[in-house]
Amino acid sequence: MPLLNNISAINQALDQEMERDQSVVVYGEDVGYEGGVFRATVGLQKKYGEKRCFDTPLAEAGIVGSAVGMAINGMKPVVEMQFSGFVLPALNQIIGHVARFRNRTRGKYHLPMVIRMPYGGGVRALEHHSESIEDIFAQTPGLKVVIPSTPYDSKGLLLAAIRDPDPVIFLEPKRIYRAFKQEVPEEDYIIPIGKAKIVKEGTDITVVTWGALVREAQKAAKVLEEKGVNIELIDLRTISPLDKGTIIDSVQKTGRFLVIHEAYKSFGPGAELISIVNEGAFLYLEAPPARLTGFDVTVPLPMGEHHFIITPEQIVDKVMEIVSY
Amino acid sequence: MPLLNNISAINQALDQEMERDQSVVVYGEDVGYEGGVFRATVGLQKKYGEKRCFDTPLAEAGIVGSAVGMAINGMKPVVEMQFSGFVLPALNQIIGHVARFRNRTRGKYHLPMVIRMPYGGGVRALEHHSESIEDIFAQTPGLKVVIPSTPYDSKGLLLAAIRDPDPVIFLEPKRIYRAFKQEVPEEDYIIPIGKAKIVKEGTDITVVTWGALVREAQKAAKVLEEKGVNIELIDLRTISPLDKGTIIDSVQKTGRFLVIHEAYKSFGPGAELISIVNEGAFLYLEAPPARLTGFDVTVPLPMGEHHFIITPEQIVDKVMEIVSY
Amino acid sequence: MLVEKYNPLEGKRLEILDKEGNIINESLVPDLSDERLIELYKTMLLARMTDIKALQYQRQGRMLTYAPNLGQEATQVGSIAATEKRDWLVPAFRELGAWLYKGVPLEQVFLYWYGTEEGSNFPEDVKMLPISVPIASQLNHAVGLGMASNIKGEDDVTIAYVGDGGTSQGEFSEALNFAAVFNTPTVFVISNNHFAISVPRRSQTKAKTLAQKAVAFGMPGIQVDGNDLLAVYAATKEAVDRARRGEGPTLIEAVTYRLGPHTTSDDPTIYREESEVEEWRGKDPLKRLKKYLINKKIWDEGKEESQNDEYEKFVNETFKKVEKYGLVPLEDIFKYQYEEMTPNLVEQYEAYKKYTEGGEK
Amino acid sequence: MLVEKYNPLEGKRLEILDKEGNIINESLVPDLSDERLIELYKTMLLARMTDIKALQYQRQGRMLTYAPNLGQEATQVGSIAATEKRDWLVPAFRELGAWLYKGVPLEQVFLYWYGTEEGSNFPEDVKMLPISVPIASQLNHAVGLGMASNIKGEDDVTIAYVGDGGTSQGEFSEALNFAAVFNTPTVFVISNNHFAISVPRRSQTKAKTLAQKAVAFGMPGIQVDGNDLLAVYAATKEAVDRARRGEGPTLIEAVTYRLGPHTTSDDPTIYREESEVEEWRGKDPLKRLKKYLINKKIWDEGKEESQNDEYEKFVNETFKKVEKYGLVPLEDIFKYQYEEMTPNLVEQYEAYKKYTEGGEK
Ligand SMILES: Cc1ncc(C[n+]2csc(CCOP(=O)(O)OP(=O)(O)O)c2C)c(N)n1
Ligand SMILES: Cc1ncc(C[n+]2csc(CCOP(=O)(O)OP(=O)(O)O)c2C)c(N)n1
Ligand SMILES: [Mg+2]
Ligand SMILES: [Mg+2]
Repeated sequence: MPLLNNISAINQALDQEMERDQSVVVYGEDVGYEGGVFRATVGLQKKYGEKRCFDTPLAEAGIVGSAVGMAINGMKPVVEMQFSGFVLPALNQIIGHVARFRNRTRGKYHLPMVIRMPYGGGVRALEHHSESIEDIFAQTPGLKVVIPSTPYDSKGLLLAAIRDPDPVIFLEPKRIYRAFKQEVPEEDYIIPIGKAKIVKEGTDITVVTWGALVREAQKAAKVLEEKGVNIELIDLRTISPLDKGTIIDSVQKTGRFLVIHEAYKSFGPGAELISIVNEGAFLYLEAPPARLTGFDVTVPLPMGEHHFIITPEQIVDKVMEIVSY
Repeated sequence: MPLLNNISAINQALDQEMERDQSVVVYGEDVGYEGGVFRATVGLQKKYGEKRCFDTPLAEAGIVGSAVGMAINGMKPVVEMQFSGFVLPALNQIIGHVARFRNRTRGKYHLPMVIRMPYGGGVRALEHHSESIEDIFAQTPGLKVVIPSTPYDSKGLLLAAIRDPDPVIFLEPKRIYRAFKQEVPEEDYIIPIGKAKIVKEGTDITVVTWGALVREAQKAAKVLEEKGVNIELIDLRTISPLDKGTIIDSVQKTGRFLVIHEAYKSFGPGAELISIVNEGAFLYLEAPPARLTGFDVTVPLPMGEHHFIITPEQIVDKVMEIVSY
Repeated sequence: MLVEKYNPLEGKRLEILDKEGNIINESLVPDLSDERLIELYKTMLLARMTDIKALQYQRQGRMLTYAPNLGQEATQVGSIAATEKRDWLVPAFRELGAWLYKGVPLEQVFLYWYGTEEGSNFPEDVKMLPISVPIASQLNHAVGLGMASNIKGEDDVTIAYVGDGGTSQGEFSEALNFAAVFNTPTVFVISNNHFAISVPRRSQTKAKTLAQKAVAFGMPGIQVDGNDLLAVYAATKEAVDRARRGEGPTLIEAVTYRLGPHTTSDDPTIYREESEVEEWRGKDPLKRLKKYLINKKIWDEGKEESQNDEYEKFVNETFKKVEKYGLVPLEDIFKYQYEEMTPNLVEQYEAYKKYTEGGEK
Repeated sequence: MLVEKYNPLEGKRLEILDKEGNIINESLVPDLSDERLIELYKTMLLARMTDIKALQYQRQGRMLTYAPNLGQEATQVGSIAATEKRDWLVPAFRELGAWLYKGVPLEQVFLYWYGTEEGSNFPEDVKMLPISVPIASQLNHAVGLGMASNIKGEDDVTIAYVGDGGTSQGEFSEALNFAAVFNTPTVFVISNNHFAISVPRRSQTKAKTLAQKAVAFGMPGIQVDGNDLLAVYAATKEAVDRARRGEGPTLIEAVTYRLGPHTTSDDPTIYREESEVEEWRGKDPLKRLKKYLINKKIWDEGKEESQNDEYEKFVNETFKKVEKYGLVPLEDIFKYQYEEMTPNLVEQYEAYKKYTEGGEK
């Protein structure tokens, strides 16, 4: 099996799906001729022509809004927002329309479309290039929100997203676009949306995270093992709809819970996870379910970003705090 | 003291503050000549002239974006979004700029501005006219989010918001614009932002809510009293920054917790409250902290809205469930 | 070509029928058979009757919000008539005449305003998008429909509507720009009815015409008398034909007037003079077409009366059916969020069903 | 008036200095003293030196992202030079020449790109907004500044910049529309450098010129040779004067070319031909002004060389200072969210400080 990094896995998924399904079209700013600023769409215009992979004018609402029309008229658009910070001009389309067409028309129209975007920090970037905004999408009924953490998942989840009959927000942790490689099967495969993955079984505490932080948590897990603490690590994979079952089962087993994310703490996604743990495993809890998250401050620019980034050491310390509660 | 409803209290606050402070300007769609579709700004253009109270073209990003410039150049703009559903085109400005100017410039520029908008359901309205989107603002560092529940609070909180040196999102529960009247002092007074109000002291359970649901909870409280259940009812008043102290103190006393809101359940504001209760009062909890919220479905149109609206009966039943846990 | 002869920058406006129903531009009279003319006039009559009755129902407390099309019938019917069944209709929210012509059952129109999502679940073969409440946001959908048509090599045209107020939204410009860049088969119709709720057209933009906004996108633009069915039809027909031939989008500004309130919750006397409304009543698009049809001897007062009686009955009966429709079942508010209800939604739905059925409530 | 003589719809473009540095339009040469000309040229030299050095630092791994202004110096310096100190500057993100002229210390420019918010904390008296990363969203801020000036009765003008790509954003149109409606003293300068990252100008819009977009807002618009400092100055000066007199906003399209990469993370060879770049090098705004100044006998190669030496030293020294600046203290990331830290922020700050100081990390 070829070794791929995340960005090549995404590229391969797009390529194979465009090959398989003529209705898939891929577009956005710099997506066509250049192949994307991160090269996620490289080669696609050459292979499938300008009709199916192309550049657009610089207007995110136009990109998403036109994708709505495309999806209604028989296409499966996979559009790119150059960075998740630039999806904001398209929120009127996403929250106001993309999420609502099926319900608004009681099923007459539905939108098989994917909105891809790099998200998250850790790449020492300019303002608006480091945010984690999964929560805004997750709280919107009608959207699905998917975040891969490995090349294998990137391909399998993206293929699932494109084939999903409902709109999927596909958030790509840009920090790990090229951070590591993994064997990725050439064949077609799908990872189901809505299912979390138990990355590592354990007994002492349930740790839930997603995206780039899965790797950091894995590093922490090793250190913790040496300290005699055995964490159960869950990669959420899908933020919405949440796989409550997997989480609750795990907490019922371990009695302790930590959610880790880079998004802001207050009113962030971790709060929802703590709530469902309360709702589903209250009597099993041996310590308060906890969160390790970004601070409630605008993501700092590079010279201050180190304060904001969550490290394996912090994870270790936080887990130790909870298990010794 | 004159009896005012919520909308007149808001109108009075705007009027008195425009009188007191020449830098206050009020604008938005239909805000000037007509005085607003809900009549919140009625009479202001006549009294203060077209320069200080005026209509704009139909463009929410333009309204909020220009208010940013206004605030930097010495004014205190108080702008209106006609309904909270129509703030979406302005989210790029609000999340991307309004929340960030102070931090971005390390204090060189800050934005004393208020964005008012009617929000919430229960008025049998068209699509996009009934949403509760406090969470999107609450999760954005740099914003304050305020929601009044009475005419007295409407005036006092709005005056505080206008005088606040930081941007305030002022969400007005449109369902109670004219639902009831209350004595409101003519004089100038302020209700501090960031402080919750204990509406009713109690011993059995802490119930937190805000906006239009405070009244419903008060109704429920009466019924519950007859059943021998004494709730402590807290009106949050400010969603962000959260008054954690008041909530945690209360839960430490009562041992039980319910948050009620009309916003969608998953990834909604209630999740944050449950999380802080966990963080601050875990050992005091006698039952899982719970939430009674809107479903995770797009707010239904009028003929289905009754399913979505939270009633005093539901509050009573939910409280009974928790206290008998 | 009309778009060349009627350059909005030269202050020109396409007019064919004057307000007395006389042809002022014989050479431009579009090729519409008598039957077609009657068909279109009848659609206008039905739209008007619906508006009048809806306002009555509302005053009787039987109707929720309603946005009447009154006075704008020629703009809506004249434009949609230039399209074909296979073409797409993308409405703003006030194009009753166009929807009826397109084949939306009146019952659904009422269901929509009555407050149920079923009102937007149009029959299979009606290629119309639902009403779009966020102003101007539907225009990008229209462009996307056309982008898909282009990719598929199909020659369906999309006609999309927006108000004068809507032209100030950023998305208006994004959509027109995309349409021009991707050369989509889109006809944009601005229903310039002089108001965006209380805000008059002159406060919306300093541009002399809305048609000239086309210049910003390198697209042809034309202003027409929106109360003149023939002018609206002629301009739209040319635009539709061009679009179908692959020659790209057009912007049409139809100058009309909203004779009624913005919606049933609006009181227009606050912001405009009765004299202005009176003046526009004189330019009523129905009166003028009626005179033309009577002059042509293909219509008369007797026909008008019996047609109106028929429509009144039809509208009343339809509305009564709608009133019996009743509340939306609980399941429906959960069922259409996704193709399959998520486990979370199933949980919420089941719990609430049990709760309400348990007699606890 | 230039805006009348150079109607973009007639395909006209204002040019004064040809690429050999010869005056082609004597009557339009703006009234700039020799000293002023030298001052402006020097600003261009400093901007260029900064760009060149920054790219070097970046290759040496000493610099994060940087967006060079290379090739666009005349557009930036020529326009800002037509404003006064009391006027507002609202940048996009690539107007180095304008910022330096406006009085932003080079140290802060570097601090910005180096990745700290202090880089946007300009000296008290520099009336410039920070760089705006979300494309075109700064334009509404510019309009708001002008609305406030109007309300206060002050005659400050605001000059705002946007790229060719930025003209496709909805907010571009909203801002220009507001400016025209509220008659704000705003000068909008489009730096049409032919690219939005890899996307060429021709893919951005079907409009022949970007200047003609002004028509959509009932605003004057003019296209100028953006590599000709004199032409840019002349057009901007007229616009600034009009704005100051209360005659409202103007749109100026300056046609220029980005000679360097989009930013240091961009590889332009992927999407454009070297021959095109070469052609534009021939139209270099510095070379051309230099020839003009030499012809005028107020500049020579010797001065050029020593000035460049001085600037090179200055730039190097400034950058070294910036490199010593170090990391942002923890407190700073909390301190500026609100005027006063909220209890929640105090809690987070204190806890983390304790955690890191406790040696646990
Ligand atoms: C984005 C957005 N902002 C505000 C509103 C509230 N609103 C509904 S209709 C309307 C006026 C629309 O004016 P126009 O586009 O001229 O259409 P008309 O009502 O005249 O048909 C406004 C402001 C809305 N629906 N969407
Ligand atoms: C809203 C938004 N979308 C996308 C981006 C990413 N981006 C940064 S610069 C740029 C191109 C800008 O082109 P142009 O406006 O012509 O300015 P130039 O870079 O040529 O100076 C893009 C797409 C952004 N910053 N903001
Ligand atoms: Mg209108
Ligand atoms: Mg450019």
